[in-house]
Amino acid sequence: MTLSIFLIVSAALFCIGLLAALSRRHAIFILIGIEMMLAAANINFIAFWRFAPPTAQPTGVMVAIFSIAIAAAEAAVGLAMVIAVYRHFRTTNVDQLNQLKG
Amino acid sequence: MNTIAFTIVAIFTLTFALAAATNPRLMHAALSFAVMFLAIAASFFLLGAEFVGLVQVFVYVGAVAVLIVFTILLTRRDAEKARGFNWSGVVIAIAVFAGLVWAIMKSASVSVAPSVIKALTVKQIGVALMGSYVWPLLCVGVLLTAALIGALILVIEDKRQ
Amino acid sequence: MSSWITHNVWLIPAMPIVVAVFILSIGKHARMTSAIFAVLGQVMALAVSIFAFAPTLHTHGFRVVENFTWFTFGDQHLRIGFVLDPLAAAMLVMISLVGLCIFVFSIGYMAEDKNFSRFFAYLSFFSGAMLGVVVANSLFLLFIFWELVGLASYLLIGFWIERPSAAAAAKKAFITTRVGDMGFFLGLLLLYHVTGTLVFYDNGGGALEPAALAKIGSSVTLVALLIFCGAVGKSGQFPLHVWLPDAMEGPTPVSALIHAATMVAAGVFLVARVYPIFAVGAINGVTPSLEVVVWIGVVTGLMAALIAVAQSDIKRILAYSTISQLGLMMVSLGVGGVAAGIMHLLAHGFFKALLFLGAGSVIHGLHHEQDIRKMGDLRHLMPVTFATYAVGMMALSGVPFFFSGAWTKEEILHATESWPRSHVPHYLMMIGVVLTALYMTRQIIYVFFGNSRGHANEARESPRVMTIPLIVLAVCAIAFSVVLTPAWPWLSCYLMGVPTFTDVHDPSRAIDLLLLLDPEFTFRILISLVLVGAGIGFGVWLYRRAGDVDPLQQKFPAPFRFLENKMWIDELYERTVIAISALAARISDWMDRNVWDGIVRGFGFIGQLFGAFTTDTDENVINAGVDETTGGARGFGRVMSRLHSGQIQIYLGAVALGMLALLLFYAWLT
Amino acid sequence: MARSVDQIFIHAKEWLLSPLAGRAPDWVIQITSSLINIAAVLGVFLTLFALISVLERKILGRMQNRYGPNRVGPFGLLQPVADGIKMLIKEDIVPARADKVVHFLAPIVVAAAAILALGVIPYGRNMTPFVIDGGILFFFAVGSTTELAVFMAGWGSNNKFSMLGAMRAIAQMISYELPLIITVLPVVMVVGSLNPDKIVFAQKYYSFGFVPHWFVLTPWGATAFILFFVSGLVESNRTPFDVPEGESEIVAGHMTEYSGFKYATFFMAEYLGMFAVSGLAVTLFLGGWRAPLPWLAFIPSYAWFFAKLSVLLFVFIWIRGTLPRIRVDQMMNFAWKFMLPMAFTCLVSAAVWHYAGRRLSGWLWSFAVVALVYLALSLFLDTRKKFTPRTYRFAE
Repeated sequence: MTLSIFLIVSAALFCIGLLAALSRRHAIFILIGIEMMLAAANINFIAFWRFAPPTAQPTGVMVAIFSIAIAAAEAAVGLAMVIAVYRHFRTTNVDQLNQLKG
Repeated sequence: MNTIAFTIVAIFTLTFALAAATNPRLMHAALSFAVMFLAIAASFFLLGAEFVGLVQVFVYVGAVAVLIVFTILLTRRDAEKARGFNWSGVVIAIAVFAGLVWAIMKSASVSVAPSVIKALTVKQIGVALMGSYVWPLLCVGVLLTAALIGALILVIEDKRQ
Repeated sequence: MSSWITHNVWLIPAMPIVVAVFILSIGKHARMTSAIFAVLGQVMALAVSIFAFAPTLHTHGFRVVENFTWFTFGDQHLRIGFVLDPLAAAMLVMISLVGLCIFVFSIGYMAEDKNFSRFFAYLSFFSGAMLGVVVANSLFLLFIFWELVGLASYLLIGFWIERPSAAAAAKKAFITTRVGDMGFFLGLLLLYHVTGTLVFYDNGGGALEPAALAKIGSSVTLVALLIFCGAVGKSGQFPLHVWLPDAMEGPTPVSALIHAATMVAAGVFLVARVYPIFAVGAINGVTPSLEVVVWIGVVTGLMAALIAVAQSDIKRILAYSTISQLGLMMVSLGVGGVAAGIMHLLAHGFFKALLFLGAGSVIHGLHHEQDIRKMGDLRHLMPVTFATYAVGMMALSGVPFFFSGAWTKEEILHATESWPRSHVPHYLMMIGVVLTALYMTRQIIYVFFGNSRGHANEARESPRVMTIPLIVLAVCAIAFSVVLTPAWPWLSCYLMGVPTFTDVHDPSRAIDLLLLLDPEFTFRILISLVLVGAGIGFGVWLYRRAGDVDPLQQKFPAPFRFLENKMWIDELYERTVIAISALAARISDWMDRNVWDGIVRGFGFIGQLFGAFTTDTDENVINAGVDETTGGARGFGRVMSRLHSGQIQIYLGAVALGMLALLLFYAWLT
Repeated sequence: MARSVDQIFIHAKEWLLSPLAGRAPDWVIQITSSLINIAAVLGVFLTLFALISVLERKILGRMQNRYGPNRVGPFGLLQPVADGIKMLIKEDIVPARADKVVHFLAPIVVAAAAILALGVIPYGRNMTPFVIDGGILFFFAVGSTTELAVFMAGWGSNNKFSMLGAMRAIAQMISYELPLIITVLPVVMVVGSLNPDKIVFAQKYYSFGFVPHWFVLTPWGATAFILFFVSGLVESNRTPFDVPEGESEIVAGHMTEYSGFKYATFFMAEYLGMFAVSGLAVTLFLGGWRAPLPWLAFIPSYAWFFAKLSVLLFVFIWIRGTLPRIRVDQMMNFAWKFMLPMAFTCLVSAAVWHYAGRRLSGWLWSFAVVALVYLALSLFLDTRKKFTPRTYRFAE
């Protein structure tokens, strides 16, 4: 049970998150993808905290906690936006939401 | 540390993540997303950070999953339409994964055995939070309030119409 | 009363000038009033001069000075003033008297002229200026009046402006005198620089007083010679005499007044006035500047006399005679006979004016005919003119005893004889006297004797208004000699400011007739008698049967033509000075046109060049460059905008790829 | 003697584990011990569920001056067996275009959540099935999954009523989850740990010889207990707040399309939820397995725990029998405008109580704070809200 395995699992999770964000057309899936990526990052933090030599302050854990809090806030705002976009454009299909094109 | 437990949990996480990413049915994807977070929490338990696991479950499964599901509900009209699935995303994801794995494999210092560590108690976390991390805690508090109020304003329907 | 006049001597020049201004202002048609006023002005001037002359008789070395500061400039004070001394007083009387006669004469002479009043304005303006020259106590004030005199002569010579020859003559006169005046002005500046003051007599501080003279030191010769240039220019001495014969273009009274009596005399008067400067450092009366004066005088006198013999125009003969006489005066001043020179100047003023007016009445009678070869046998037709003209001729040629010219000429020859440097001037002057007698007899014979030629027979006697001045002048010419005889050397002593011989020893024997019998004196009279007699006799013998063609011309045609053409001096100047100045003008014009203008145009060209250069660089370098970059920027912009497709997932994919690239780069690095 | 009786179950467990102790690897032992614990918990609570289901009907009957079910077995005590068999026999109908997977999973998740919550509560001295440092947090974390499960149920049955019921249930549970957690905070703050054993341990002293240090006896403790209890009612969708499956309105809420065994699981999950909440209430406020009086300590700890539990359950049932159902918006207002502020005041008064030295003066001060806020809220909360015209919004 070495750290690298944890890292590989989190990398895999990260890539799956990326896959979700990149390939799914639905707006919500992008958010889900992002949440996955964040979760992968958390796993890394905790893994490094766990495998690294013990330190006075549980910094890894702290960062993980804060990142969870922030991710939650981000998810909330993201979903609110998706709803607002849906109300305005009547679609959540990401391809059609390209009004910001240059 | 029991590798078996870890492998099971890892498998669970990845399968449900894949399900969440690729499941054509929206609701199933959202639910598998929630289950995936349960699995992740389990992996945190294995890593000895119960508190984080619990918080993870509490926040993600309890709140975010519900939010996602509600959002799906609110935007149900076009949920049924079959959505395309562009494969370039997949290619990029695989490439990135390969890159990361290469990076991990390359750095020797990473493959180290878990250090003996006494269980992390909630008290320690409390002390740390209130001690040197009190400032970030306040900021996160403010951030969360602001975010939620913002989300509310975004979504609230104007009753005056 | 008289003391008041000595202190207000400036009134004398002021009156004629005021009258001149008044005449000019009352317009052209008030002919008679202008004439009356002019004459009145002259009479007033004469009266005041006489009143001023009286007090100067009592004391010896009389001098009253009235100085004041004209203006101060920083710490320099320009002082000018008026002086009354025997020299000035005598000149004042002579000028005003001669002026008056000429004014009266010109009333008749200019009767038919349409610019009658303007003529009289100029005449009175001239006489005022001349009087000013005489009484000026400061070289600077003298220079001012000197210039006014020059201006007046220009206006009068060129009075008949419609005749081109008159205008040219006026211009020539003015320019030639200006050349002399330049030298005078430089002298004035140098004097001021050296002595610090220009006033002649300033109770001790004046330029002519010993203190200042000591200060002049080494540059005295230079100062004297420069001032002498002015005199040469104005009095028509050798190099600058060419303008005088041409000045005859003006009306005859003008010639009489200006070119006989007054203006030409100004040069001699100037030398006399500034004599102390010339005489500084004299070794038994000889200084370098005086030597120069002598030789210039000798050359002028001899040359003019020779030319006069070959002239055919009545007025030109008199003009050259004036030049010759002035040369004589310069010689007398040069050799130290200042009183003799001044006395000759005064006498000459009278009889030369007389001759000119006589010539004027002849011309008037012959309806403006001036060529003596077309005159003759006028003694019966114009008896008064003939008589007065004969008196003038006798005085000029120096017939002894009764005529003023003789005595002064005598004095001058006596002075040149005693000149220590050399006796050459003495002998040359004797020849001069002979030649003078010769050309005067030639002229009188041609005009009044012999058979009448041309329209001579229609001549009529001039009106009384013209003959009276002639008579007055004739009387003066004769009476003046009384004062000039050595027997009663009153005038010379008066002029020199020296007590007469008799006053000192025996006041009772004021007049010493016995002196006449003195053996040394009689020898001098005998010599002059011989010279004049030879001149007149040769002249009578030569010209008695003279026809149209001049006998001398028959005998010596080449030298005669040489003299008749005024020794080609005019042509010489034409080729040299004028040619040079023309050349200089052309050169400067060329320089200006090509060199300076070229330089300016060159700069202009450079400017144009630079302008052209900047425009086309701006055109195709900068603009083109800017267009390129903007085009490139727009192109790049378009490319980038396509990249921004608005698809979120593309962005995320790009991010991922970017990360991958970094990873690869990192891999490549390690 | 009392000790041995008290620890009887623990010794039983060790006895069971003894054959494995020597030989098997330790993870096997761990698993078997946790299995034993799970079996014990399930056994106890399923029997309790059965008992309570019938008792509830009998008590309700009694309250309504009638007998409850008394046909099946003596005094109707075998009624649950009958119901069980009925449930199992009934046909399990699954709606045609329902989301089969979600429909099937929903009851399982709900039951699992409830059972997990039970695993953390200390039933007696050393009788906490799973000792987790953040036990309380675990309880709530698991509690929060029930909302998702309810939603799955509502969504899975593809029925408007069930969907609507699910929405209501979730809204209700989310709104009351906040007060539920915040009321627990003072106890955790005072005790200084999230571990239920420590909390029970902190309540073991007696002041003046006979007054136990139960948190419920402190002013903030009392208010917190009441608030906690009410929130518990709402969490488990019990009577006054059983709006989701209000029979008269929307059939059975999110459980409409369920029948047969799935409905039984839902039913069971509901009761287990109730047991969990009241169990936690007992641990936090009523001194857990502590005897009320020092000299009563001889009675085994689990006895005390289950006594207190049964008291609370009786209250549950009692409330069910007496209070009418509350309208949804009233419930929401009550949650956000009354419960939340009061919960925060508990927190403040607990702080005042702690810093005033935990003695009598502290008691008075904290009482003053709570009373003050209660009065302020009751005055200013204008419950007679003038109702704006109701606007009906239908799901698009």
